[in-house]
Amino acid sequence: PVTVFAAASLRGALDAVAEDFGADVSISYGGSGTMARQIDAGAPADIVILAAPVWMDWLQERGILGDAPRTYLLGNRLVLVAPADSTIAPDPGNLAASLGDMRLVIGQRDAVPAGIYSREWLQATKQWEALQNMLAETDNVRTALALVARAEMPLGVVYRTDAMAEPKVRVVYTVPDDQHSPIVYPAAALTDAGKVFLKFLQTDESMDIFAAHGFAPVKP
Amino acid sequence: MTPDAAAWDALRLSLWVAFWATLLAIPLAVWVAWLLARKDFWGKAVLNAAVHLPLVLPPVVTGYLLLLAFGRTAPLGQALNALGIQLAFHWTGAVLAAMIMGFPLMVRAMRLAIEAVDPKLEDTAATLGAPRGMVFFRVTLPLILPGVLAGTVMGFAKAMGEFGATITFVANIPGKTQTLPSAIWAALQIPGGERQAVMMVLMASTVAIAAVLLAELLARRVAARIAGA
Amino acid sequence: MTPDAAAWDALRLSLWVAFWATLLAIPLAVWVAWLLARKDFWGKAVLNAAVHLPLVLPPVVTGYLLLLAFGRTAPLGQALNALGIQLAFHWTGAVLAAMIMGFPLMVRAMRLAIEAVDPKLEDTAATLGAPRGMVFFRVTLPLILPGVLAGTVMGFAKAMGEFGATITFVANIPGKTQTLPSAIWAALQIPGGERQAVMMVLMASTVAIAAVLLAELLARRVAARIAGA
Amino acid sequence: MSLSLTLSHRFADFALDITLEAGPGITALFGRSGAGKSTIINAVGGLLHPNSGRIAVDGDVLLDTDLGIFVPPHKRRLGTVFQDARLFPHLSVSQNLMFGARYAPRGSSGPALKDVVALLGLQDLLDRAPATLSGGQKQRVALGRALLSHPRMLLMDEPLASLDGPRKQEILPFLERLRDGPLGLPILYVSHAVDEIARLADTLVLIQSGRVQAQGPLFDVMADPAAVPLLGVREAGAVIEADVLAHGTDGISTLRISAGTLELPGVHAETGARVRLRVLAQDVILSLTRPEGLSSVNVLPVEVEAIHPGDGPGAAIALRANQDRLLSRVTARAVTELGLRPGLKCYAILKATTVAPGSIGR
Amino acid sequence: MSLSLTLSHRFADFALDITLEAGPGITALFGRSGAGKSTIINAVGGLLHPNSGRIAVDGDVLLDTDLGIFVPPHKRRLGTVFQDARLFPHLSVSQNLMFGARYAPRGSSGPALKDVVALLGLQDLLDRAPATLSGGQKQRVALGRALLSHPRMLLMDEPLASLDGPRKQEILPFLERLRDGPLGLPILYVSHAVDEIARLADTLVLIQSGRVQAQGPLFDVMADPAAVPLLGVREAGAVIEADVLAHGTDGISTLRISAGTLELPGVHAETGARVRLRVLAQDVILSLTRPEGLSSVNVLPVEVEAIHPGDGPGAAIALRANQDRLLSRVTARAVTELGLRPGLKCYAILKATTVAPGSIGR
Ligand SMILES: Nc1ncnc2c1ncn2[C@@H]1O[C@H](COP(=O)(O)OP(=O)(O)OP(=O)(O)O)[C@@H](O)[C@H]1O
Ligand SMILES: Nc1ncnc2c1ncn2[C@@H]1O[C@H](COP(=O)(O)OP(=O)(O)OP(=O)(O)O)[C@@H](O)[C@H]1O
Ligand SMILES: [Mg+2]
Ligand SMILES: [Mg+2]
Repeated sequence: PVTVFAAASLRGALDAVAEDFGADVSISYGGSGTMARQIDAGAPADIVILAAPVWMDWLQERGILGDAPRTYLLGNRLVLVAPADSTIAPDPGNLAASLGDMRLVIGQRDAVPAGIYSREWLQATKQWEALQNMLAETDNVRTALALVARAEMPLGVVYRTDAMAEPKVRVVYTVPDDQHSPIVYPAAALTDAGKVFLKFLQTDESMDIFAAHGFAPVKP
Repeated sequence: MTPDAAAWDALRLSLWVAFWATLLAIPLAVWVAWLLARKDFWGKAVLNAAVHLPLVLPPVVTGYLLLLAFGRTAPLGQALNALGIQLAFHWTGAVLAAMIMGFPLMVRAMRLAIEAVDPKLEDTAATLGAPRGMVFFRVTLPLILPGVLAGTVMGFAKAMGEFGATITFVANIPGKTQTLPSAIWAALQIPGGERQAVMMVLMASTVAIAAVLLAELLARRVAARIAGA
Repeated sequence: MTPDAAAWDALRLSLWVAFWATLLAIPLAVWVAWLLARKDFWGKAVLNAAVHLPLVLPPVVTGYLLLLAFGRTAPLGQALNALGIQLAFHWTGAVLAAMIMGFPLMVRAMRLAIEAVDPKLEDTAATLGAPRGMVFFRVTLPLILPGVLAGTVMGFAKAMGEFGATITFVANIPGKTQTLPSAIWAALQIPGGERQAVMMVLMASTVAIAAVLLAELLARRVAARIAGA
Repeated sequence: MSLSLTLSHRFADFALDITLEAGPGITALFGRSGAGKSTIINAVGGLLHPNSGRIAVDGDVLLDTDLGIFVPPHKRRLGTVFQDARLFPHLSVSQNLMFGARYAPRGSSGPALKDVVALLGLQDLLDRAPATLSGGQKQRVALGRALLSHPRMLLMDEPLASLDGPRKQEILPFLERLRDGPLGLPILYVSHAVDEIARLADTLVLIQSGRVQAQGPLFDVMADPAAVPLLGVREAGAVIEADVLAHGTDGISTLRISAGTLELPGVHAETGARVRLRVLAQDVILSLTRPEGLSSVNVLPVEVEAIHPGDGPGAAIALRANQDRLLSRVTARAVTELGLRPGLKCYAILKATTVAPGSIGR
Repeated sequence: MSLSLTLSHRFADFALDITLEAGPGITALFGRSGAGKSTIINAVGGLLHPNSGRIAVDGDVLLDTDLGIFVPPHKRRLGTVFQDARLFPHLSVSQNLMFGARYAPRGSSGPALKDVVALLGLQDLLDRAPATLSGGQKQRVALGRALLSHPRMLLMDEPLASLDGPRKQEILPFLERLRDGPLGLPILYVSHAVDEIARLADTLVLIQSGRVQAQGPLFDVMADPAAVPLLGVREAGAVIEADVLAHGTDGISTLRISAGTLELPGVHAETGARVRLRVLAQDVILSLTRPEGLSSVNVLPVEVEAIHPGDGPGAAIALRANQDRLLSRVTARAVTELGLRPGLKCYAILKATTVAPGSIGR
């Protein structure tokens, strides 16, 4: 069987894709940082798909990946979501105004990839300083999504893929992808079996499934 | 390299949260421990199981459950909010999460201590005229002090280390709800963040070890007084 | 909706891991508890602190430390590997992680139980000719059985619920290293995965509660025998 | 004061079925090991909820299983000295002693701390932890603790078992003073020592295998030759009352009993006081003629009332000395040789030094 | 067998400084509460490591603080009965009894389980948990447990304190048989009861405040009028040896002592055996003439050896009856009236029924 170490936010889409692969596929989902360290410590992965290029860079620097070129497998978009039944209509350039005494939920600013992208966006739109005391950061995007879905908080920044899968939220704004570094999922095959699976992931059929879950293809 | 300001903030907050979590949990834990050790009542098994549950569940689940119960949209959360008590996204929520996660440890230690108290001593106090409550405060409690201390230090250590339930329930608001463990976790998510993490791990360990040793010292005193040394 | 095959796999693995973790930890925990309760030795404070450390550290940190120590590239990991023992990314590693995380709970319960044993009874056994080891097995151990049970059930519950250190040390490979908590976590990563998660939470809770109640029953028997009822 | 008690309780291998009535003063429970004495104490103290029964102290119902009455132990105000000391290990001796003081009702009175400490020889132990005390020291502290809780009645389960003779001789008069003083403190007293009981008790209850074998005023139960086997041959004896006439300069006092005068050492009562004397059956020698030239100066004319041959070679002779009853234990052979028979008039010789120091009587 | 012991130990408020030598047989430690008796037992048993000292049993050094020798308790093979029973709460009575059996060295012997169970009346308790036993039952089990561990010596700390008289009367002869039987088991015996000690002990050690006040063969210490105050006035008395001549059909036996014959009840030794008799000083009456018509038939011609006036109104008279020594306690007034003085020949009257049943002698 092929063992895949994949970023948690791929859960769902990647499961669906893997179903069509001929052989058994075991997918170990986790945080990008954790998985990078595991690969470094000799994890028995055939292929690794991370949510953050920095960790792939880190693996490369440590010589784990050899000189196999990395593949940017998928892309994603950042969206601003609100609870499905909320009527909030925020100004994306001045979120603070719509929050009142509530908070904006994002992934942890330095730790969670989605949080990093969110920070970049908010910095690019010059509202980071203003929002400093109006953030609630979570340890992964899914928690952020859940907080908005449960209407604990009025607004959150998550991936488009997450928003699409969660009926209890509504996308109120899609962040232009030039306001943050590109959201890409770098993949690297560590074994020959991995290479085969990576090829399979890049087939049009696979890509269609990913697209159906909201992922965008990456143009190199 | 020295810890940055955020680390100190996180330490301060962790200490604050752990302090309150432990302090508030002690009387409740003693009471529950006493119930479990000494009373037979309908639903005892349920209570016993409930106390252990936070041990078994992944902390994230506990965090979600807390959110379900005390979130802004939950009835209980709204009721508390009306009373001016805010838990979700607030350090008080971190206190609650830490209490719940440490509770099984505290209860168990105290329960074992209570079970070790000879009921004949309590009976004797009653024959000397002490009403139940007094028997508890003058006989039972002093005798279980080592167990209470043990439970307290376990609860405190757990509160210092709690992460999963806390971040799920109160998220991470730097300076407000970012505890040391969550800062440590965050540091580990950044390539090269290990040094910062190590720093904070040392801070957390130092505090917890100090607490463990302090409790040890106190327990020894109590034991020495009983042994008459 | 019924749990899917992966959930059953995870349950099986969790049970297996928790079983071994608890079983292997018991003797060690009893020994450490005995050392801490009865002996004075150089480095006792260090041992005591070390035992508590897994409580304080965020589990991820413990997981990383394990990875650093036993990873395939680490010297210790390589040495063990040469002996045919693989820990990282293997269920045996999950056992190790669960042992370490549950150890403070087990030791504390057993230690309290040992401290409650009247040393005069052990002395009495010695005057009847029983050498030290026999005194331990015929007097001390039976008397601390309730504490050993309490510690065991705490350790087992913790082992069933351990997540952070486990997923960090052995990853989350379905059917191989995916324990129930990891599976629950993974289920929570897709919107709509809650139902699957609830299912697994119920599975975990059921097992843990069964263990708690079983231990309770056994402890009651022991207590009843001592009370002569 | 009166204690009225009906108890029925079943343990796995043991059944207790007791009905007893005790007037004021000291009621002694006497019986072999395992007879059920401590079980009774526990039931009276409220630490055992018996299967069925009724307990009333001075008409105040503490337990009535039929009516569902159960007064909890702390409201009973019965100071209890347990067979095992049960000191609070975390409290010093003085804290143990004072434990009950604060629960005593306002205005209640009892012995003073310093008297109890002096009586029990605890002066040097006040700051000690119970774990460092000797067996007898523990028992003394437990005794003091019960005394100082201002109880309305004392329950004592072999309180002096591990004390030395001299200490016992100090404590017994103190208990008598508690009983006889203004408090009139009644005591339910368990003991294996007949001499303690014979000296202290007003009512004696003999218990055997969970049942009352004999009960009644001490004088009756003790002077009844039929009770000799239960009390033990060497311990049987009568109790008589005497008035102190004078104290000699050599420490010998002269006392009057109904049948004449006695010269006894070690009588500490004041002249004119009425004291209680215990005369062991084995210390009474019978003579057909008034003996001369004997070191024993106490000779009383008596009449044989009854002769109870025992199981062994001895016989118990019930004697009447004017108003008083005495008991003498002689060999069966002596009965024949002296021709003892009911109605015979003879002389009883009491060894002066063998009369147990009497308690100051009522 | 011999025990040789030098101990010095300091507690916060108490200092023990003891040197004692005990030959074979039973060595009794007698002293008031807190005198240090249990501390000695603990040191001999190895449960207390004294500040300094040396303990040797039969030349086998168990402790020598100078040489750094400390034999651990489980290698000492000293069966110990503690003042508190210390039963193992998780084991049944029979498991408690048999606890030590498996550690007895091969070939060692001791009393059989069934004998011990019968002696101590434990038949119905064998499956019981210690928590359900009465105080005296616990003490009996503790006693049985020590007996059954096949020790080479017994250490007993008030083993009979909470037992009733009849049970004591059964256990005492058993201890004597252990001492005198093929095992020749030596016993270090702590008791507050002088009658127990006087009956059992071969060597008597009087301890006061951590120091040895008097020690020596029982006969010497007991018959020494100077020891009377320490033993208690009512308990002093001599011990003499006698040969059993015949048993009468009425249960009265005739015994010969050096000064004549005695007629005594309750002698269970075989004809021809040598027995030990305890004659309490207070049971010996002195007469200047041979008395007639008395119920007491045991009259011995004696010579006054010495007169020890006591602190009180009594006096202790040391008497020689041919080879034997007797002690009589009379009032000081009687000394004057009878004109008692050393060298005076007179008659001692011993009450037949007051002679303590003797132990079968060696
Ligand atoms: N651990 C201790 N610390 C301080 N003092 C102690 C300790 N153990 C005993 N003592 C003291 O030493 C003295 C002797 O005690 P020990 O138990 O030997 O007395 P004992 O002769 O057995 O008395 P008893 O007849 O009351 O049992 C007592 O005054 C006691 O208080
Ligand atoms: N909890 C119990 N379960 C079963 N039997 C018990 C229990 N408590 C006491 N007994 C039995 O009841 C009987 C009476 O016990 P109790 O303690 O009243 O005796 P006692 O007269 O005080 O004897 P002692 O003089 O030996 O103290 C004993 O045979 C004892 O074994
Ligand atoms: Mg009793
Ligand atoms: Mg003692």
